[in-house]
Amino acid sequence: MNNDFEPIIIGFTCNWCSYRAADLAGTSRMKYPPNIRLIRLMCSGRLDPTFVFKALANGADGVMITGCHPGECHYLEQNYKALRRFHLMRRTLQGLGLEPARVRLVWASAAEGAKFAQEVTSFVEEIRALGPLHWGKAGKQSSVTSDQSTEHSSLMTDHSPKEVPA
Amino acid sequence: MDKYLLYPGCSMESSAKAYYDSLIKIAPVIGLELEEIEDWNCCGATEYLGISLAPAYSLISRNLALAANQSNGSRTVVAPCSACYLNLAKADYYMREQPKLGTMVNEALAAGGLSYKPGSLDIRHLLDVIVYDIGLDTIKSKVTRPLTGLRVAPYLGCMVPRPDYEHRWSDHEHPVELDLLLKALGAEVIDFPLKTHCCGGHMTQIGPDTAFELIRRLISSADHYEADLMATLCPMCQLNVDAYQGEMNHHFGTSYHMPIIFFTQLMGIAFGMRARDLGFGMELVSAKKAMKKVGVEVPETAETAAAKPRKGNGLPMPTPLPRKTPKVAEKGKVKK
Amino acid sequence: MTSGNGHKPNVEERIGVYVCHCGSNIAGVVDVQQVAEWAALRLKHRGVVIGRDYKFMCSSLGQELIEKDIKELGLTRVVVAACSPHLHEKTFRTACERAGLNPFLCELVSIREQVSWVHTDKVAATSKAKAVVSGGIERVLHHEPLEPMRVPIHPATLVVGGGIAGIQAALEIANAGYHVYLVEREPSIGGHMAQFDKTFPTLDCAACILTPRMVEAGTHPHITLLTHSNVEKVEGFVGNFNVTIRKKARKVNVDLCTGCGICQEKCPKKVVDEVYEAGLGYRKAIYTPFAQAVPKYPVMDVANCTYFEKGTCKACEKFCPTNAIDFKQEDEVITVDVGNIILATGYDIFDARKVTNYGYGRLANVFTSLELERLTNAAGPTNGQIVLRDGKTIPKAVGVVHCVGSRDRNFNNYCSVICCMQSLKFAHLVHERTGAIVYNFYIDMRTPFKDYDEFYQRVMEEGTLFVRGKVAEVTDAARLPGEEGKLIIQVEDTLAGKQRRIPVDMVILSVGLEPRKDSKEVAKQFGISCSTNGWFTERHPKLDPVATMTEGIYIAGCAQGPKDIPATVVQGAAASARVLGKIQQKEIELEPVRASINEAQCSGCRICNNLCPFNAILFHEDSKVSEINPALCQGCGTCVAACPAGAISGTGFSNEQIFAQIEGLLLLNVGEEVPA
Amino acid sequence: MSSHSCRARLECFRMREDYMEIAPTVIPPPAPIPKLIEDLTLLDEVSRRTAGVSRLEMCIQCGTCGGSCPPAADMDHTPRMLFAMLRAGMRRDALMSNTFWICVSCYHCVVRCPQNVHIADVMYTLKGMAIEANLYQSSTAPDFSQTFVDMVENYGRGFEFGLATRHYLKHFPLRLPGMVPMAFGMLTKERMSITPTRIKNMAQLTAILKRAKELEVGHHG
Amino acid sequence: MTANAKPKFAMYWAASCGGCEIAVLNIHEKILDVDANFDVVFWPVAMDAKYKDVEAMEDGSILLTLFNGGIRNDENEHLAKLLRRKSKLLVAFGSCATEGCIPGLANLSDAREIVTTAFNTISTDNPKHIYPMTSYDVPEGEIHIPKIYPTLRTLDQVVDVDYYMPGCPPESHQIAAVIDLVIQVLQGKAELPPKGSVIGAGNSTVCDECKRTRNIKTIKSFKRIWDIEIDPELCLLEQGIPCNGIATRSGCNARCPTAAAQCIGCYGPAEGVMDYGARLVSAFASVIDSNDPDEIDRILDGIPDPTGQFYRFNLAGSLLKAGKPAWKKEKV
Repeated sequence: MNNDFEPIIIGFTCNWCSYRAADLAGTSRMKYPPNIRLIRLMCSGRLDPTFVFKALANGADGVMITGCHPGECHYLEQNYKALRRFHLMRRTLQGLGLEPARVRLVWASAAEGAKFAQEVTSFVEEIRALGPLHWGKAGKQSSVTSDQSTEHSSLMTDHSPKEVPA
Repeated sequence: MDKYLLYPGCSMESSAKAYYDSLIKIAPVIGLELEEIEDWNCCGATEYLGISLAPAYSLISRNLALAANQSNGSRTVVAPCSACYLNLAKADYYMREQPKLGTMVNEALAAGGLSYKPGSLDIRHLLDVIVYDIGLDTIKSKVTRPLTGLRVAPYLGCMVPRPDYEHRWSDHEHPVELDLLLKALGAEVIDFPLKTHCCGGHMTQIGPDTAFELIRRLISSADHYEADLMATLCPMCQLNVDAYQGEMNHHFGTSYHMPIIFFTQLMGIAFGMRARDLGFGMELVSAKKAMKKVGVEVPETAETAAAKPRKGNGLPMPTPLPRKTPKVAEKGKVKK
Repeated sequence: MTSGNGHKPNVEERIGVYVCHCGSNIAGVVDVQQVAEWAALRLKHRGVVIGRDYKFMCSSLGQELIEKDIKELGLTRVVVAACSPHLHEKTFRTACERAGLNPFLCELVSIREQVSWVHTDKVAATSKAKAVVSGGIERVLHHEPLEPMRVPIHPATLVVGGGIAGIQAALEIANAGYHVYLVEREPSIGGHMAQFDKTFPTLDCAACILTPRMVEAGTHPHITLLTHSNVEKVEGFVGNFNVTIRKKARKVNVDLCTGCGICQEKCPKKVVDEVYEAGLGYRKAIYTPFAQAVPKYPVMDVANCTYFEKGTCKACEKFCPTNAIDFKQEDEVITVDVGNIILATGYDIFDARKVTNYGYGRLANVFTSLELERLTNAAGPTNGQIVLRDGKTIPKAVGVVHCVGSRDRNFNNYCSVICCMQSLKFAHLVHERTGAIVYNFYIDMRTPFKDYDEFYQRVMEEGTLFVRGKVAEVTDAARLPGEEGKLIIQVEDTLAGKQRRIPVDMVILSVGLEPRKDSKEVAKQFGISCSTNGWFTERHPKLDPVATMTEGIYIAGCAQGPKDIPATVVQGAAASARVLGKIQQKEIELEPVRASINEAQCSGCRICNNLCPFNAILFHEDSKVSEINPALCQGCGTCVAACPAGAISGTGFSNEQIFAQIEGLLLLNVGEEVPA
Repeated sequence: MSSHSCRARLECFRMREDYMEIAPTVIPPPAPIPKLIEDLTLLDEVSRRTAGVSRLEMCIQCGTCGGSCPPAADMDHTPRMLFAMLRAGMRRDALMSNTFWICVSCYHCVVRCPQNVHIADVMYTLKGMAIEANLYQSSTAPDFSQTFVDMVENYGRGFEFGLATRHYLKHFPLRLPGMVPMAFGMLTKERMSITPTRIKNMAQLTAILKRAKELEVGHHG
Repeated sequence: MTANAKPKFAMYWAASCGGCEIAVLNIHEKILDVDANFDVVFWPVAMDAKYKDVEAMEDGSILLTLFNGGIRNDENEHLAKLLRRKSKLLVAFGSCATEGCIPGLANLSDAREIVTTAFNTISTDNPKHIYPMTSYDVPEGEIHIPKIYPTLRTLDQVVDVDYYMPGCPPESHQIAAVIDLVIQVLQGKAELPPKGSVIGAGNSTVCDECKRTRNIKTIKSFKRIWDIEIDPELCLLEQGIPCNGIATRSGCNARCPTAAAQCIGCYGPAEGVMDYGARLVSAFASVIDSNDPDEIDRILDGIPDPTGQFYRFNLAGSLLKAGKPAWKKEKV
């Protein structure tokens, strides 16, 4: 089913490096799949793990976090905080049985439009291979997509009567 | 001081017997505990690598695997031969740098029921261990017959200070470890400019003319500095400079006489041992005349002969770059 | 309530959606009309009252369209789907402002750089554009009207570093009538340029062109010269920096001193001058580094002074005609208020001793470029005589080695820019002064810029021999007849394809430039960033080379990267121009992207306290809560993301805004036509 | 109309017949398609077959290697040149070169190379490739290596005496008389044994090397 | 209102341990006020009552219902919906009802496996592998047992909730306070807080009530309380103890940290926080004292079970609500 599966990916970019990298990819007309949708933050240090969890919970199949290269942060060292959070976040998601590959951290300078395009492409393919993540269908939905509702009854545990052979 | 796993290498059994004998003699004196690796095999020298990749590295790694199994507590392998040292170190390093190689080699080792995890051993050269672990002060304390007045050209050859994957040496081009050791023995050490230049390696076997020129460079330079003998730590260097010196002289119509001795032999002498027990006499270019000088009383000098004092009215020289050096009691003495 | 509070649809707002064709740039791939209609139709319940598409939204007509709707339809929010915010965010915000809508209630989402230009599948691109628009709509619903912060700018300026870059910058600003504090760590201003003899390519004498500038700076009514001083602390923010400076004790009372120089004449203690004479000459324990030093007052080198060592001597004091010597003098710490800061801290030279195969420090007659500058300098240790280390012999053959420590992964992998020209200069000078044969060993000859290649040609005509090849080693080990007593340069002549051994008497190592040893600390002190090499990072490598990411802090000269004197002077002037521009504005507007702490919710856990590189967060011991200084805050939002109590919020990038945008973006599946 | 068309059909039929008769003589042999001289896979192959990360593609042709090389004088190409040739895909010329056979593994170039190219190891790789392709000017060096390797594969240890004698008899018969005193000295001074020593677990080593050789093939393929 | 028409009070125990019920009883004589002011109509653990009695009541006739426990099976859901219908004020009482609590950790596993494991482990004497059936015919007719859902849901994921009262269990003094409040409201002496707000707890975090001294934080390594000699004065987190107090809602008087045990977060997130675990992930990671990926990983090895550390009480109520296994069989 993964052939016709089109993953949705949320990308977080920092205002100074990676968003400009994305701009550069555009101005130099590089091509990458339309599966990623970007959110601009001021800095990768702004990245609250809640954003990532929220994106996954709302139906994203993967999240790409991008920022300036270590040592080149516009705010001096905040991308290191993003790095630390990324590590702990990935461990936590693993604990929830989620494939660590679904969250990717990418450093891209304002000059690395090509890298940005190439990272997006490879990430989309990786997620496509992993298949869809159904978290979006779990539990309550947001006001916007409230017309999709939780389907629980499908999964009641109905054990066959009498003995089950060991 | 824990135990070291000794990888002697083929030549220690034959052409460099003197090296081996003297090492076995001095080891207990300086408290160097060696345990030979069981059933070690040839490291392939500089030849096997030129024939193939996987087999060559597997050949080397069998030794690493054996050592790793045998290592009771100790994780340090000591190789006195520079080619062996480099090959072992290189295999270990590249298997880390390029995991693909590591897996390939381990697949091969598996065929012999062995395996080796790259990085699980420290591969070090004998001199490195003696200078940095045993320490020059210990050496000094054991000297009973200082090599006073003996002008020695310290000669390390290539493969010990280079490429030096683990940065164990003070420098690639002019390392000071051997100099300091020889000074500790009381010898007069010349600042030998070619101390890490090439002895010709296997060219003595396949391109003698090339080799002879390289040997000539070394000997003429040592001779220019009026060295009584060269002290080396490499069987191949010793063999080339020693055994082919005659042919070289013949080739160029020169008449150099430059004995070349293993530093362990000189240590033995300084520790007051009998020359014969240290493999003296095995060298083809006789060291008799040179060794006569030992024991003759002359005012001790640890200054290297080549260190030219600064002219008062000249321009000042830049201060030497502070670099990794073994600790010694009397700093002033050994530092230039 | 972890999941209870979804976002209540804020339907009171009236949103206008404007989709730009950008000619065919967007419309060629995205069905812009469909996007606009879709938004108006399907997102009515989210407050969209009008959806328009237009050829060029950024055109005056396009802007008027928005203004008109704001007035007539009473829009309270505007979403423009066009190009990157970095291009036109300001344009559309101003349009809204003109129509009386707070500019920050307008959101520009990019469907060009990030949709039409990078995607080819029209359907997918269109549905992504819709998603992006819906993201913008959800986000803008949570925008608040903001007022940009205005802070006054102190007219004074701090210039750190008294090299040619610093001097140039200081003079430009001072001549415009504003005050400058020029701080220099050495006893005199002048920097490296003061050490040079001639300057390429015109070969005019460095002293001749530099000294007048130094004097002007030293005597300028608007310049306070603080030599032999260090910046200790920098507080405050753009427009209002408060800088603490330590004036190290000269042990000389400058009010009494006439700079007559008798003290250094009489001082018995000779010291190797590692700084000005590059270790090639001597100075006294009390000294002025060089004759034209500004200021002229000497300084006492306490570490080497006999009196401070042994407690006796005081020769200087005895002979000083004006009793200016003051052994008791202490360091003085002053603080100054400035509005802007220019860092022109210069460079260090590469330590050639690291390249052991070139033998510098071991072989007497191997010199560094800086040493040669001193040798050739008429005021240098040999009065301009180019001689060997023995102080007398004139070399007959000289080798100049390029790229020492540069373009080399074992040392610095960058090109030091000036070495080629500097080496050519040496070739010329040596040739001119000694008539020696000169060899230049280069990897690539790099002579761009005005009159540089002409100089190369000239040096060739003078008979300098060029060898293309990186020198492998310099040795004194003679191998062949004719090599005895010489330095042999062993190199592959890559154009002849043969190894050569060239005997010379003197080797000149054209060493590269390195960032100051302490550049990283300095950068931290001033709150700017360094490249991995240690050069200060400019705001934009092409379009903003002298500004930094930190408002009010500018960089000039080699502190930003290796460059020659002309480029350095240009940057000094450029930095000062930027500063003057700021001063003229009297006050500056700061983006109101700021973080703030809700005191009621802050438990004073202090997680955020050391997350701020701008020290904007302070902790009140008494009330046990943290607070953010909005003027210091740069708005990165790291603390917002870190606060475990969710007590910190950030304007412009609030959690609600991001959450909403996420929901909006995820409204549609890839390639989907209508909402799921 | 129909008859005409029918004749036409006959026509072409006949034509095809005689066409078939003359076919073998008339059809000219296909002109040879010019071969690509530059073998652009060469550089990549060398890198791939080199232990560690060769960084060969990073060479800036500065000549540090050629300048550092002790036996450079005897090489037909300096290492730098050789790398240029590899880049240019001159497979035959490159493998014919004596450069890597003369390399003495002194590692001066390796530590000095401003681009950290693993030069010495590239030389080893080229030896292997030259042997594989049977491209070398003199067989001395390859034979020496091969002889040495045979020793090792038979005994697990080097065996200098056997090595020397076998090698010299083959390549330097004239040198032997001059060598006698040396050889004699070596023997009398017990620095050479006439009998080889063999390691205990030769079987194990053989097994390892056998497997390694199989892997090697896969690696190069 | 008159004494004989006392407002009705109900309390229900869904998927939870029952600690909340004990906590209510722990308010001692205050319980008498409850009896004095309320007519307790439904409280299975304290008095006998049948579901049908509740069903018989008219909608909205119960003034206050304290609902503790999460929604794990159809019985829970039925009662949640029923009580919602019958009550004016439905309070999610205790951690389970508000955010899932320990029962919610079952959301890390597949429901089928949970059942299988429960009825087929070494500790269960079930040689014939007999499993429960959701419906079974007996002479008297068909009997049913509740059906298990794939995940446990919090009360507000099933029905609309008026107030939330966190805690595992809620501190008795807080319960007392809430009961006082309601009584005051009844007597017209006080106003009810806005719907949807958290009652019986503070708005800040545990640190607010913690007496330990706090400095600037940098963490070089995480430790367990038994690994080190704990400084009685200093903030636990600064000593490397992964204390959740920084992110946990105040209201418990910092019981655990005061007793030198790290806060494990039973009072849930602070006001307005969307995901409790994410806050801790972000906060802990931010103060890790390293910029080197490998060292960061080494330091993080000090938190062997991040999910347990950050979501012990909040999994069901968190953004992600459950682990992948709980959803994996779902077809969409």
